[in-house]
Amino acid sequence: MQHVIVGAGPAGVVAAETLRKLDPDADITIIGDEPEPPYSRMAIPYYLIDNIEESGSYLRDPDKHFKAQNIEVVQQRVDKIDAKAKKLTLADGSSRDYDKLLIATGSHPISPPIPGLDLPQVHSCWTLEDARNIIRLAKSGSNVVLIGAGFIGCIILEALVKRGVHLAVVEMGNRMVPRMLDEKAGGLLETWCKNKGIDVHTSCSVDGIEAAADDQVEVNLSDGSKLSAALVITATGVKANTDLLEGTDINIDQGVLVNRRMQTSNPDIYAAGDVAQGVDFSTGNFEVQAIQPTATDHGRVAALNMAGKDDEHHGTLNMNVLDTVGLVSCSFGLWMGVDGGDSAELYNEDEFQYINLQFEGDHLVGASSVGKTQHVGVLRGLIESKIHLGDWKNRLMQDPTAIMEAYVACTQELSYS
Amino acid sequence: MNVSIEFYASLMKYLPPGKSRFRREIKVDNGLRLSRLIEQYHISPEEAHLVLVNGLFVCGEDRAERELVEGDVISIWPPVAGG
Amino acid sequence: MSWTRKILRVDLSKGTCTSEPLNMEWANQYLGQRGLASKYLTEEVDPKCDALGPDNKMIMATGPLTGTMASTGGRYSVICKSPLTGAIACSNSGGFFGAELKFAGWDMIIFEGKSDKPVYLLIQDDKAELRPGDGIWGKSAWETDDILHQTHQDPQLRVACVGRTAEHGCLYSAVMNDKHRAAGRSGVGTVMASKNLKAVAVRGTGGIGNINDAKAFMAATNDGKAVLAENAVTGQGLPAYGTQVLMNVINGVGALPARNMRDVGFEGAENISAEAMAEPRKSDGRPNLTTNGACFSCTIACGRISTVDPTHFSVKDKPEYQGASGGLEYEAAWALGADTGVDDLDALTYINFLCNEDGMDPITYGATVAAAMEMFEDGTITTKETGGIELKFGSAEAFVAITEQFVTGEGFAADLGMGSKRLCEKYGKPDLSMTVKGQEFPAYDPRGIQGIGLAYATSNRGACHLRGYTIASEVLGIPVKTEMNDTDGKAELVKAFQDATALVDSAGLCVFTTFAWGMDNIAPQIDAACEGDWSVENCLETGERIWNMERLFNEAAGFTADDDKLPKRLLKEVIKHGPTEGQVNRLGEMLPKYYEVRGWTADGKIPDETRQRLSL
Amino acid sequence: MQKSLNIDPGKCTGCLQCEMACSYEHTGTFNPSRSYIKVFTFHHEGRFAPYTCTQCDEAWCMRACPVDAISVDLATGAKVISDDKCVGCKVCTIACPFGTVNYSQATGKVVKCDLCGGDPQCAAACPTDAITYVDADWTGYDRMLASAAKSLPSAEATT
Repeated sequence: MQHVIVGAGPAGVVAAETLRKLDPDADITIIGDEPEPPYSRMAIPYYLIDNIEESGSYLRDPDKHFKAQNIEVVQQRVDKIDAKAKKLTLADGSSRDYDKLLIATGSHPISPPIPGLDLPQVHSCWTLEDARNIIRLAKSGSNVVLIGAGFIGCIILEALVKRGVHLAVVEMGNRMVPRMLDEKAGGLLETWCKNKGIDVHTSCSVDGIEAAADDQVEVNLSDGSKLSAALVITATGVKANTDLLEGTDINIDQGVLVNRRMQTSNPDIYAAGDVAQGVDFSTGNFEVQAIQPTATDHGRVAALNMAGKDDEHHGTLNMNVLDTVGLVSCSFGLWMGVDGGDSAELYNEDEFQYINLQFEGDHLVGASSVGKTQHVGVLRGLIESKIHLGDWKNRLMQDPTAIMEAYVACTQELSYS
Repeated sequence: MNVSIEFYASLMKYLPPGKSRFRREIKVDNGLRLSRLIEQYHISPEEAHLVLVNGLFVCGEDRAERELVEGDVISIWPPVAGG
Repeated sequence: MSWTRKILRVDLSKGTCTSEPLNMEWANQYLGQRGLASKYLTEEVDPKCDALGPDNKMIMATGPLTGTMASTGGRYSVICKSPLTGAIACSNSGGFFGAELKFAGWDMIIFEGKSDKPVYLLIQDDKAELRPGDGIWGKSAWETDDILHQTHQDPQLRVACVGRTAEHGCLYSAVMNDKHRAAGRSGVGTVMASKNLKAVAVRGTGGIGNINDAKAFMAATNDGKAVLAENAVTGQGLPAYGTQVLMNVINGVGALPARNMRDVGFEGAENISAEAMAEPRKSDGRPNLTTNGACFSCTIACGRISTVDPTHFSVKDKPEYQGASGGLEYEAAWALGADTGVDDLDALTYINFLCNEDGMDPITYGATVAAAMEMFEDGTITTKETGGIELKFGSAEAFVAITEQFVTGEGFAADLGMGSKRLCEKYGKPDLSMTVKGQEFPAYDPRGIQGIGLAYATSNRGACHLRGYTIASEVLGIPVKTEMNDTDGKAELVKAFQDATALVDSAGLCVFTTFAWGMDNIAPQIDAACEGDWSVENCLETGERIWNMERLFNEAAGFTADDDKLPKRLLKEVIKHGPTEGQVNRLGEMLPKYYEVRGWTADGKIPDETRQRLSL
Repeated sequence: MQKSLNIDPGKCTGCLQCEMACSYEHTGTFNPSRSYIKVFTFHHEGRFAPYTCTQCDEAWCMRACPVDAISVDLATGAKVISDDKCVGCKVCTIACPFGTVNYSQATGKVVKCDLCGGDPQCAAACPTDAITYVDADWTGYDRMLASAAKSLPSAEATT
């Protein structure tokens, strides 16, 4: 059996490992186009503040792990897929046959339509190579403008602050991380960032970037302000890397369309991770989530099916955890709530604390929090297990911080022996 | 002769069936010694920590000598304390 | 060393919170908690000051073993001048608040002055600040606890606060912590409220890592825990039956006072006993006792967690009182029950809940209601004063009604809130107040048990069993049995218990450990935790030093040997029946001997040589 | 035979000896806020429930970790965090549906139960045997796994 995985991110690596567990004799190959061992983007912020070496971002020990697992890792770009012949053509002209193919090519940052993005002071923050450029330009005392206060933008805020730059953030939405947090929570993040000396512009866009003297650029904002910067970082969202499949008959929407087995419209080709438009646990719709836990879930489910186990995925829960200059926030599932559902929240502006729970009937369907680090995972447990909370729903309506108590009470026998 | 026994706390399990919470009226041989009565109910010397006859404390050494008389009320507690 | 070496000083007049180093010289002389805080109080407060004025201070203090793995090492005390007695007040509480304060990095908090508006103190590790208390003033202690948890969104926040009775000026209000633990006696909560301080909320994440000899400490505390586990009282009796097991014992030996100590022996005792608490009831098949619960670090776990019968008249229409909460402990069960003649377990449990919720000392409250009942029965007090309530001995309905009125501060509450001494004086019957130095007795009649009478009479905070629990010896045979009705040797016994208890209270430990532990179990734990010499001898001398220091405070406050006395009833009115029939307390036979073994003068003064011996 | 922590909430008195033992073992301080086992109090019911990682086979935390910082201790079966590798990204804290992997402000890393290398101190300190360390095929462990599996449909997929 020949399993070929295109993409060396978390989805690809977990898929390869799962395949190995299920089939000790299969040929398994990961083909990645970045000139690095498989690494994790989640680690980049920590690399930016010198907390870790580059090697600290590696998904697995590159020298030992893949060899020990008998997984071949190839650093090449894949140019073409011949789905009929079940053959890949690589950039160096060589080719690979496969029995089952997994597309785990991830996503790439979107460049917004802003004049001046091609200036050498402008970078995205997506790859290790981007990180190296940021380190080079984000010197202590220099001015840096970050375009986009989404998830990716926010996770590198702390790194930039710690590097000692003067930081301005420009976000088109009316709050920070608008696709992850509601107005109250996003507002807390904004105040927090401002207190830390970050110049935050929300409901604001960048009209253009122009070269200026001394290797600086000038960033013109829609609110009329002009910011001088040595470095501009764009973090305005990502898009699935579906190019490879253009021209095949595989169905593509926002990402590669897959069924609950992570199978594309071609039964021998699967897709996983940021590139895949898989089933969402909460809505049952097929969506691109582009988050780390979903990537690993996808990788596992795809591998199960590639190895012949018939495993239908119940869907991945959209969730995020974010550390914004020391303020931890997270959100799960339908954090914005559902029609006819109940919600409970506690909000303490002074202490930067927030918790919001969203119910449908007596089960939890979404949640978000700010300033909490303990037991937050149980929100996933409560949502994904669809636990009937019974009386505990009323208690959570009164005190939404009692999430762990609710979970323990609903799952453990609290009787006496 | 007739005496009453009262077993409290964890010693309640040694009481013969009856209605009252702690107290049983029982018949015993005339001249029965206190320590013998305690043995008859399988209460160990460690368990019979506080022993009163008619509300008066009888220490461990005196129990073997103490003869019960008609109408005595014998109350027994395991080691307990409070405050 | 185990002390954090840091004191938080809160000036409520100025609204400031400042950190200062712990006086280590004093710490080495007075250990911590009761002893050390009393030292600060005696140095900083004029004993003649108005207890409810801004010149009184209130200290919340932990011991060096508070917050450690030493069994029961979770206690703190509240120290101030008492508004009930005018003497030194030191009330000890378990729960989780004390340990949390230590984890936040503080040995003690000294509150001084008075805030002009209601406030609460928020401590988050080394950050401490006063916050506006508008949202919690006027709320019960339970509501306050809930509101602060919700405001700060932290389930781990620990709260000590006062209920509504303290705000209304009840002179025996407690500081409540963790909802149902109390620094209960002598009105320390009233002092807190007088400063417009509603609550202290604390969260500590630093922990305790500065044990002097950590390895020796773990060995000593493990040995201590093994002793507690193997001892029949602390290993089995207390967890299973709690302190309430004493109800039948003390009744059985003829020393259970009843009906304002007019009688000895209570016919309803068994209905409100530990055994009754464990019996399934008819309505729902569940017992009153839900489980036993522990305070922080305690491997005994004597605490009662109870529910009231949901069909009982007191809670039938009140679902908020149908859940579990802190149940009856012996002293509360006696004062609320036998002393008022009420043997309705559910009514007493409910009233106990209300005592916890609004923070009144159930001993003094029960005894004060009992005094009122005696005056109601003799016609001194009528339904005119009680707002129509037939306040008769034995009436659960009347007791529930008057308590519900009391917590709101309405009706007869102002009179009952004075405590029995002032109440009986007000109505011209001063002899009906069963108090020493103005504080009500606990549940052991000194006519039946001689030594405890001496302990009551000489207690530095007024009548109290926890200042020298000679019951352990006189009734329970711990460590050795002494005769209840003997006066010989009782002076020495009382002194030994008083000094040892002062030391245990100052370490951060619970006095209940002493049912199993001797000083040779306790001293090694302190010695491993703290720098300095904490041998058995030094521990006992420290206890004696503390006792004498407290006495000196009272002396300066105006107390004399004339205050080391018992009410006439206990000296003159004989017990009418039962095994102790014909007895009175023979305090006169014991008191001179007590002064002598203490090294005091015949009129109860502490002479220079005794002061020098104890470095006072 | 691998062993596991077995928790009987009915025996717990809420004394927190387990939390102190855990924090002492892992941080050298008595510090419940840094304990990996947590006792939950149910005041209204009069119940206490110690709770910590069940070392589930599914190991959601381990799979979600982007930098391979969580591995299996082959001797005990514990999923163990390597402080050297953990970058503190917190993805595992939202991935663990039991809420038993937590971020520690004190260290900037995540923390979880590691079974103390085979001698769990919480069990050793528990005065009432509410926490015991027993053979993994003991019924309590099965029950706990079953409850996890039941609550999370895909839990058994790779086991």
